[in-house]
Amino acid sequence: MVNKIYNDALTALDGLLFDGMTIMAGGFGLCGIPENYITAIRNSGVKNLTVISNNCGIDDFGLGLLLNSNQIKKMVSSYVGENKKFEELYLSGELELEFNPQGTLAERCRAGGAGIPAFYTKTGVGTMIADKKETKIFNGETYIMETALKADISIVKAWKSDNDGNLIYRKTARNFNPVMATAGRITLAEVESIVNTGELDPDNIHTPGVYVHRIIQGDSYEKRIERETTSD
Amino acid sequence: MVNKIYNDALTALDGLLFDGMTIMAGGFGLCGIPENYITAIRNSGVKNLTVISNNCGIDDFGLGLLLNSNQIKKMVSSYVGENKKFEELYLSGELELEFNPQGTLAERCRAGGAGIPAFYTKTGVGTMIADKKETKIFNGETYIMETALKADISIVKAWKSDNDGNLIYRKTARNFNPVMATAGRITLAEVESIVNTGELDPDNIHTPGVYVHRIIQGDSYEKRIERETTSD
Amino acid sequence: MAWTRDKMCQRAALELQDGFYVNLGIGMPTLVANFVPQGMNVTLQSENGMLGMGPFPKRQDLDPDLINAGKQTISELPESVYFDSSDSFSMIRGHHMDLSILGALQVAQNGDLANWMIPGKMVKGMGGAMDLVAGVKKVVILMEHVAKDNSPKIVESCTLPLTGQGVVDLIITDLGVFNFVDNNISLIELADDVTLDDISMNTGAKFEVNLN
Amino acid sequence: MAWTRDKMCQRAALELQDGFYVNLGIGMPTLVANFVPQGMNVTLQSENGMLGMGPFPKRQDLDPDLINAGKQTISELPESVYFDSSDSFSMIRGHHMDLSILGALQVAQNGDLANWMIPGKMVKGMGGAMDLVAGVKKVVILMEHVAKDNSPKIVESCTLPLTGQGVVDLIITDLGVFNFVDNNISLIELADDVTLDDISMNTGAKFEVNLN
Repeated sequence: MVNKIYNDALTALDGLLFDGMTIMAGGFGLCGIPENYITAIRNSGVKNLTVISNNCGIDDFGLGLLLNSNQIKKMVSSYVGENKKFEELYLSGELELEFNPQGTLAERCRAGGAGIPAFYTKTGVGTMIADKKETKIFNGETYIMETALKADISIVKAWKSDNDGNLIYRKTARNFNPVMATAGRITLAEVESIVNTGELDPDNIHTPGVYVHRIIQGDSYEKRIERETTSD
Repeated sequence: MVNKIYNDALTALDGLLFDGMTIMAGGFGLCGIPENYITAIRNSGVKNLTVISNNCGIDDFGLGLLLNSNQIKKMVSSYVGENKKFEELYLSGELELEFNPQGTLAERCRAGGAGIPAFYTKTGVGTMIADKKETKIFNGETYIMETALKADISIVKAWKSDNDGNLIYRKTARNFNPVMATAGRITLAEVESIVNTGELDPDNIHTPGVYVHRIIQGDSYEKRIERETTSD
Repeated sequence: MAWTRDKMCQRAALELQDGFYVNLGIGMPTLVANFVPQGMNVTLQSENGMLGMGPFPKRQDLDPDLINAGKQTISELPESVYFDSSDSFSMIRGHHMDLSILGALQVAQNGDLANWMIPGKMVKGMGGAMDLVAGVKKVVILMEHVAKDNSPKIVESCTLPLTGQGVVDLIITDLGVFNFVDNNISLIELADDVTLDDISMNTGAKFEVNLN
Repeated sequence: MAWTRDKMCQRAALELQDGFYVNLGIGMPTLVANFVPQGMNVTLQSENGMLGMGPFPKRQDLDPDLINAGKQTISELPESVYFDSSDSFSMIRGHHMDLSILGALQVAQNGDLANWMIPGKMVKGMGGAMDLVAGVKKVVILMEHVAKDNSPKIVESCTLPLTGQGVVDLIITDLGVFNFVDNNISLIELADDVTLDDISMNTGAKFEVNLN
C-alpha cells in the first residue's frame, strides 16, 4: 500500500522544490499555518517563489520567514498589513504583489481544485481589481471573470489526519486550508496527530484523502497568537 | 428570537407555494429525499412546477408522486430512468425535461447559492449538452459556460438539525441536499431529529443555519430502498 | 454636541433585527455587538470561517485556533459553526448575510465606497471588504463624519480607490445619518444638537434632506 | 475463444495501481472490484458522495442512507468518507480521480464516446458519465466487442449522441484491447484465441496494429 506518511517536513518536500515554483499555503494570519513546511522551505533555500496565501505572516513568523530570506518573488494575497519587511521589499521593487479580494482568492483556489477554469463574480466590479479583466452582464448586472489558481505544491495545516490522508481541521484554523488542499498538483499536509484509518468519523472529514499526497506529524507547534485580545 | 421550527410540512410550506414556481429538491434516487415536504406539496395541489432534482423518484414514491398528480411542468435532472410515468408524460409532450450532467447540476446549484452567475466546465464539450451554450478557450482547451440555478424554495432532508437550523446529514443521504440548501430563496429542511443548539459539534456542521429558514421533524420516514442488493 | 462613539454604535444597532446574520468590520463596527438589544438574537459572522462569534475570551480560554477576521482571539457560543474560507464567502457573495457594518475612508453621493487603500501609503490589502460590500444585503457605513484633518469623508465622488460601486445603503456618522435610494443620498437624521449647517459645512456631497 | 466476462474484468484490473482512486461504472465495470490484486490498495469512489466504497452488505446491514451511484445498497469501510454532490464532482472534474472504467454503446476511432442515449428510445439521462469522461485522468471502456445485433461498437464515427469528445484512453472488449495515442486508435492486445481477422470483421473503425 502507498505510504503517505513522512518523517519530517524536509523529507516530505524531497524532490518537489524548484526555483520559480508556485506554492499555495493555507492559514489566516498566523492561524492554521503549516509551520513546519514553511521552516523547511526556508531551510531549503529554494528561490523566486510565487506564494499564494491570504496573508504573509509577520516579520519573524509564518511566511514572513521566507520574506526575510528573500525567497519570495511574488505574493498573491488579500491582506499583508501585518508585515514591515513586506513593505520594504515591495517599495524597493524586489517583491511583486497581486491583491485578490479574500472571497475571490478562496473561490479561485476552489476553482483550481474543481476543474473550473473561470467563474464570474460581482466582487470588485468598478474597482481596480477589475482592471484588464473580462466582464459579462447577467440579468442586467455586470460581473467580472476570475480565473482558477493552481500550485505546484500546496502546504496545509490540519488538526488530525488518518493514514489515508483524510483530514480534519479545528475551529477557525480551517480557513483556506481545505480549498488550497484541492488546488496543489501535490498537496502536503502537516497535522498535530495522525490516527489510524477508521478512527475519524466518515461523515465529518473536511478534506478527503484523495487530495493529500504527503503527510507529516509536526513535532512542535508554536501556534503563535497574532493579536491576543481578552475580556479580562 | 426567530423561531425556525414548524409543526409539520404543510404548516412550514404555508405562504410559499404558487403555481409556476421553481422547487429544488435534495436527494439521490430515493436516498435522502424530503419525503414529508413532497407529500405536502402533492396535497397542496400547486401546479406547473419546475422541479430541479437529480432524479424524479419512482412511480409511487418520491417526486414520482408529483408526476402522478400532473403537478410538474418541467424537470431539471441528470437521470430519470427509474420512472415509467415520466416516460409516458414526456413522450406525450406533457412534461418538459432539461438534462444536466450530474456534476454540472451540482455545480450550478452551488453557484446559485454562492453568488456565482456562471462558470466554465469541460463537461459536455462537443455533446448535445453544449448546444446553444457559450464556449471559451482556456489554455488551448474549449470549455462551456454553465449558469447558476436558483429556486423559489429548496426542500432538503437532513439527519439532524438544531434549533438554529444547523444541519448534519448521514452517509450518502447527504448528496445534493447541502448545495440545494444554499440555492433556495427560502430553504425548508426536514430532519429525523431536532436537538438543542449547542449539541452538534461546531466543527462538523454540514449546512450552517444561515441557509435554513424553516425546519420540521418528519413524523415518519419510510426511507425506501430503491435497489436492495446484498452479498448474502 | 454630536454623537459619542457609543451613541453612534447605539444608532447602528437600530439596524439590527431579530434573526439577522451580521458581519461587523474591524474597529468601531465591532463595538456594535455590545449594543444588541436584550432578547434579540443576532448571529455574527467572521469571514475567516465562523458563524456565531462570541466575545473576547478570558485569558485562560485563549485559543490560537479561534480568531476573528481581525486576527483577534475570540470565543465560541453554543450556536457557533466553523467552515472554510470558500464556504464563508459563498455565504457572503450569495446574499445570505443580512447586514454588514463597516468603516470607510470616503463615501460618494452615489454610494461608491473607498475603505481599503490610500495610494502612496503602504497598501495593506482589501481583505474581505470588497466581497462584503458586493454580496451582503445591506451595507451600513459607521464612521466619523470628517477625517482627522477635518476634510469631508462624504464626497461628491471618491478620490481614493474604490472598494465597491454604488454599494452603500446607509451612513451613520457622529453628526447624523444618510441613506441611499437608487444610489441617491439623503440626510435622514441629525445627531444630538447638530444642525443642518453643521452637516453642510462638513460634507462634500450634494445631498437631499429628508428628516422625519 | 475470446475472453469471458471474468477475463475481461481481470484484464481491466491490470489498469489499477496501488493507491489509485477509481470510479467504476454501472454493470460489468462494477465487477472489476472483485479482481483487485491482493495487497493493492484501490479506493473506489461513488459519485453520489463517497470515497472508500465497500462491497454489497449482508441483509442485516442494509442501510437506506448508504447507496452507490447505481442506487444499490452498499457497505462502509474503515477508510470511507462521505461528501456532497458538489464536492464529489469537484473531485472528478478537477482531475483528482486516477481511473474510470465505464461501459459504452459506441467508441469512435478518434476516442469519441457514446454511452448514454439511443434516440427514439426513452432517454434516461447521462447521470455522471459526462463529468467522469471529462474529468478523470484515464478513461477505460469495458464492453462487449459488438452489439447484440452483432453490429460493431468500435466505429469510424459515433452515430449516437456523444458523452464526450476524444475522451477514451483504452478499450477492453472480449476480443482484445485498443489504446488511443493523440486520439488515434491502435489494437494492442488480442484476447485468447482471437485473430486479427476476428477483430477486423467485428470492428467498424480504422485502427493501427501495435501488438507486443
